[in-house]
Amino acid sequence: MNIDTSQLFAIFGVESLLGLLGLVLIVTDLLVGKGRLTGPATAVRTLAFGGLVAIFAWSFVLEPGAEGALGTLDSFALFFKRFFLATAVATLGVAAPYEDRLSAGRAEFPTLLVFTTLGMCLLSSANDFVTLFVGLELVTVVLFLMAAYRPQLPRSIEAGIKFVVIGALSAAFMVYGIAFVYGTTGSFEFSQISAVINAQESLPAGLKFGLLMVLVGLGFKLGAVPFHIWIPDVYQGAPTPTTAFLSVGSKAVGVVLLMRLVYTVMGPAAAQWTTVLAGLAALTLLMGGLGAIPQTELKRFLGYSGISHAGFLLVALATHSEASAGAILFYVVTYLFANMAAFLVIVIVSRTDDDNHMDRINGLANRSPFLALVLTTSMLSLAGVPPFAGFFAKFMVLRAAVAEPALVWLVAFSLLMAVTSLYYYLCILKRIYMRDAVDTGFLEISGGARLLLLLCMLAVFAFGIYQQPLVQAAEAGASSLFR
Amino acid sequence: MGDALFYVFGALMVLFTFLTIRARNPVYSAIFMILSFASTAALFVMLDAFLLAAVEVLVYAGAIMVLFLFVIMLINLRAAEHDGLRVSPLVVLVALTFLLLLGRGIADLGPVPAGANELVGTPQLVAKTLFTRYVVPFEAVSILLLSAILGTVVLARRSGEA
Amino acid sequence: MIPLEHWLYLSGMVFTLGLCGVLMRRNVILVLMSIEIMLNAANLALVAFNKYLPPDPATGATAPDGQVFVFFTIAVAAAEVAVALAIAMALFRRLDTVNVDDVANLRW
Amino acid sequence: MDMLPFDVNTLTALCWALFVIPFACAFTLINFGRKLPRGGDWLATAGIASCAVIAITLFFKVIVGFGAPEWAWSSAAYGLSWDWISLESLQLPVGFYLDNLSVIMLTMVTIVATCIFFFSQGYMHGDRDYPRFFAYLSYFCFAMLGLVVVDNLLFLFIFWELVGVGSYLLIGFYYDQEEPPKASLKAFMVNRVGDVLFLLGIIIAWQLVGTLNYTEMFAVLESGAFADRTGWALAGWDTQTLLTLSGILIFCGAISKSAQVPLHTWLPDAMAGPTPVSALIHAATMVAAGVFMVGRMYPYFTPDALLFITGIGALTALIGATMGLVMWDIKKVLAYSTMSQLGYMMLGLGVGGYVAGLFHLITHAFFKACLFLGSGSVIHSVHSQDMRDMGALKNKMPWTYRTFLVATLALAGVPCFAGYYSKDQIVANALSWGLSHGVAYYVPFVFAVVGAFMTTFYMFRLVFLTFHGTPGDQHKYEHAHESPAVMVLPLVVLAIFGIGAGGTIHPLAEHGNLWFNRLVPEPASAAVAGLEHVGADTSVHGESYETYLEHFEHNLHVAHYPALIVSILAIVLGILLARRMYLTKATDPAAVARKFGPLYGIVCNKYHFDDMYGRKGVVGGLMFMNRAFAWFDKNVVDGIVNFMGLAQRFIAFVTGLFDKYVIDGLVNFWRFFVRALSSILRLVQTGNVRDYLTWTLLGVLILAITLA
Repeated sequence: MNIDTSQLFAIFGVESLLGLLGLVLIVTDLLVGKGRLTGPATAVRTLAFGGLVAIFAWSFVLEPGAEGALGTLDSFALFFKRFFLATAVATLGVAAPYEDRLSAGRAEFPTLLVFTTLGMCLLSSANDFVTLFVGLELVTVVLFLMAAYRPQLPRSIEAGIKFVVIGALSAAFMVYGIAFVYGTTGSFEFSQISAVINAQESLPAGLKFGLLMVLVGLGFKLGAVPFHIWIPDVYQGAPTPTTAFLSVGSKAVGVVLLMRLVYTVMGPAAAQWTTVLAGLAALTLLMGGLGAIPQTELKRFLGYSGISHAGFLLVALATHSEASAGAILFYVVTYLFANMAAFLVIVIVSRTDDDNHMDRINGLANRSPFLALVLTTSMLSLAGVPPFAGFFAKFMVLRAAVAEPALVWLVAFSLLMAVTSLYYYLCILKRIYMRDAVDTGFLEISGGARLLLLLCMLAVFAFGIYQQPLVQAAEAGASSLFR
Repeated sequence: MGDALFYVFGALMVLFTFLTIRARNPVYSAIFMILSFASTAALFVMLDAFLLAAVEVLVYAGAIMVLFLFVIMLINLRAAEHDGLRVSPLVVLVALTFLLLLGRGIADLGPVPAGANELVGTPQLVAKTLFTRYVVPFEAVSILLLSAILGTVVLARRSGEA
Repeated sequence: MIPLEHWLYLSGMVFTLGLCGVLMRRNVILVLMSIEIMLNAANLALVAFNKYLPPDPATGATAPDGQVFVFFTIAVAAAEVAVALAIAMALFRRLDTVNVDDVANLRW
Repeated sequence: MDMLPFDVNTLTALCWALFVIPFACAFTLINFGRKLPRGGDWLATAGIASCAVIAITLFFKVIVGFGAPEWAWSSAAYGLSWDWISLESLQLPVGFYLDNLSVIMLTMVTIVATCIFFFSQGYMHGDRDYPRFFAYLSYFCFAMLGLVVVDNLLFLFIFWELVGVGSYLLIGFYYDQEEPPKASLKAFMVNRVGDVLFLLGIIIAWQLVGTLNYTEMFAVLESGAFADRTGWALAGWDTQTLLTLSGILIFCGAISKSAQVPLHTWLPDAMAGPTPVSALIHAATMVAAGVFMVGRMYPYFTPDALLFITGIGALTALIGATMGLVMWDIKKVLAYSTMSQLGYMMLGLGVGGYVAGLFHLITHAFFKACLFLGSGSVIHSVHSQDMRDMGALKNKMPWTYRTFLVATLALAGVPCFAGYYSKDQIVANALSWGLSHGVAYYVPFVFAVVGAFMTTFYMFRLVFLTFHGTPGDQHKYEHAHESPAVMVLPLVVLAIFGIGAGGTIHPLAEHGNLWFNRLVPEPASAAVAGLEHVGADTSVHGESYETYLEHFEHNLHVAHYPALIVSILAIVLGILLARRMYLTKATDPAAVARKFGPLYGIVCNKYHFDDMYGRKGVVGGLMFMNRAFAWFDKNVVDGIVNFMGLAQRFIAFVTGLFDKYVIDGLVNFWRFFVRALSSILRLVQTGNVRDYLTWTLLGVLILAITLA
């Protein structure tokens, strides 16, 4: 088998550039100002930011369609590559005000970020299990490091160790599952596996077992019940930029792979799993919803909120239609903006003492009306209140789900949980507007952070009021999955 | 003859694995684990995966286990902290159910697997596949190893050091 | 010749033993070792499956995909272990323990 | 359709102006309010006043210049709609829709709002957040006007939510006090319960009809060309059931927004907001939006859905009125009265009185706003909301008293006042509904009459306690004073509307000749309660559609005078009883209360609705569950674990017989068992990673078994 290099770069252009960028960052770190803390960090950060933005911009030049044995660059893959690049840029933005807390590792953080982003982009183009596994491990292992990135802090290490144990175990299950899928279908390639699956009347138990084990591995990424347990702990313990990246990037990795597997690989055979997926969706919504109520720690709270969002994504996944796939793509983008804004606000308000207790945001409206407005927008969008983007995302998911009469109960239930979740989002708003500030210190917001916050807020507004371009992109991405 | 060897090494692998997880002293665990991996390497040979057998011994039993031993020595646990298995009924239940499900899966593998084929895992053959069909994941692994190095260095640094 | 099922039963037993190790040991290093055992069992299954797959009709030979995958697993496992042990070392240095049960401050 | 009172572009521009002006005012005030002279109140007032001018212009153009009741204008029909989303799979154009109903609604909203803006200048004077108040108020007007002019259900829903946000902000305006933040949260939450059901209804309707544009929806209903819903048909749902189901779900939105039983509990609490807010949002406009929406969607409701609406409306009318009887807080009385009147409107719509219900919506808005502002004027003057602190205020506040009295008479439905014409129509419709359908269907009529009696009673109780008799608190009485002109003038304007909104003062005017009846055409289906989409050959209660229609018309005619006489009797009775108990004190109210002992208690406790939802109910239950699990985890589990540890040592020490492993196993088993119990409940978050793994794997296995 010969490989066509030009085709390879057509498909993996983004990844190649990211790899290059990472290497450049390492070299820069080594060359610039040895022995000083801030010099290399600033250089690396600026370079990483510029590089990521450039690659992100360049990704819009790319045309979907290139497809080869080694990978695929359909609209779906391209959509997610852009998504992951945007996530990485936003995470760098969240990390900037946090940088002094990363102390010794501040120069390496952007490099690691670039490398996980590479893994994520690779995953969105994967069309065989080998690439899937290696890409997933690249993402996961680097995230282990980023979670334990402040080894002086007990909670960061705790997050790291829990994440490692759970992540490594899920990887082991995944390999085992892949082995069974391989053994019962004779290939690692999605297209061939799909052919074997859909040629059979009923799936052999060995293949089912293998697929289930693979889904277990992906379930961990998505954070769906019963794989959600690690989320609150790791979110709480990890450094805030890592948490931000985890909450959006890692979840999206789960989404992108589950969509590939369920829609492309399993295809019509996945219809038998609808009920189970629907049940999981309901449980996930319940866990996320009830778990968030008593929380008093911001990041932990957002962890539970993330679980219930995973529930909504599962509702769409259970629906198994092109419309629902489009809804998922729309959903993750709105989630990206709302979540990143929230995490950046957390970084800013906890600046003085690194404490993320909810008291931090008490009376925020008086301390910084701008931050209060941003956080309000983001919470309302996460809660799904119109006219913010989150509302429309939920609306699209539910509209797709209603087309499936068997899922009406699930739609009703998810609406019920949406109301429940509104309760705790409103409690946050109450703290912002109706409590007196615990901490009255000056909140320093750098120009870059202000810009990022503004951007996120505008996006949440804009996609709530005018969705056309995003919906169009999402639908294009979704339809390429079903071809 | 070949069949008998399978059962011998299979039994050894299970035995050493069991000893690994139940030994109270982590050092013993590590040594049993090396033996378990050596048995696996022998089984790989029986499956004609010669390159992998060598890699298994070199990387797994050699490099990875040395790393484990190194860390165990470094941490130097007090003997009082050694503990064995904490058997709980729930875990046993989970393990047995898992085994049961696995058994069901193995009993029904579908039409695809046939009899043993002529495949021999020579370095040439494996390398050819690795560097053509799987060149992308191969590059990704190199990035993975690079970031692992980068990250572990950061973690190992004491705060304040550059 | 040994039937494929026997290979798989062997790998399944080892995998389950590894799982028991993860769930029943408190020492984080042992937990990591157990996970390696599970990966190793999965590797055995992969190689066995590869040996028992029919040849590709086009080339007349079976591709060594499963063996290549094992190659990747071993490489990834090495990286994973390095990172995991680094974090375990950090844990030991900061909290003076390697016991996973002692690390339960983040909860509820 | 071809002739229009305006050219198309002008109409579109006016529609834009109607909601863009208030929004611009809100935006300016929230950002620069503090820098503007007088906090920018003039800007907000000018903004809403210009909206009122636009609305009144439209109104006169529609009536004087045009006058055709069938007039309806949809910008989409003239190609003036905007593709909000336009994809193969998803089409969502949005435009404006105006007809007589929406023009009347616009006029009412803007006039009432203008009065209230003026009133607020006096009432809120000196408040530290004065500009913020006007900003919120303008924002609210933006959302409310947007709600009226859009041409599809989804956008109505979006504005509906925006209105809710405005209400949330304004109820919680005094955020440093204890009550308002709680009340605002409650209002928002309760509304969301209805709103998600509303949303579900919208989604189902979309699935069923294939469009959300009003005109197109009704066209589909008429032609029966429903969207493809093979999946649904397979699942055994027929069109009629789906229509009823989605209709009821859509109405659920109105249940919460218009404070209908059982989601009414937020309305009395919402009185924690400033009084002008209560007048604007919680009496005249927002709560009426539910009624407006039901009117808009009227042809969509099947007879079964309308029956549901009737039932809810009748219950609300009665329950609201009974609760109004026992309140001492002047604003709470008015709040329950509002709730009861909204029930009347729903009842009217439900029994087929499309015109009657909507007419009452308009007249009620004027006099109820007047009542609220009047109470605001009183509160402003005596600094108390308790009626026991008031009394004899008519001497001190003559103009407030006069306007208040006029509005009270209008609310009671005394002939010649505006409320009389609309309320009487509702009662007549309810009676004719009973005549048409049979004995059991007289219930709404009975509820309506009893409600009318109670309404009169509690309103005159309020008037007598507040303005007549002797001062309840001498000190407060002495400091009471008439409010400034900026507050009194709006009262006068609204009181004039309280008389004039009926359009006539002839007590025996034919219903068909009233201005509203002439302007707002009944949808063809109204008489038989939304049977249009079922087809003309459908039978109703064993009669053909045609016969039924004739009977209904006939019954309505028959019902007019009996209904009128009965309701006037109820009113007279109510006034006399109130006079006897609270003015001449011939009967001791306390004795009456004692006589009705338990009943009185139930009513005073607001029928325990709040308990059902609050601390003792749903929310409380959730919180309690959470706390219980936490407590269980912290105390019981740890306690048991500790105890087992002790027991283990004890047994090992005393007997030395047990192998350490056995005990260990037992303890572990017990720990796992108890933890299992509590952890499952307390979301499995023990913090121990091995437990996490075990539980996750258990979940996986259950999953595997389910799938296998």
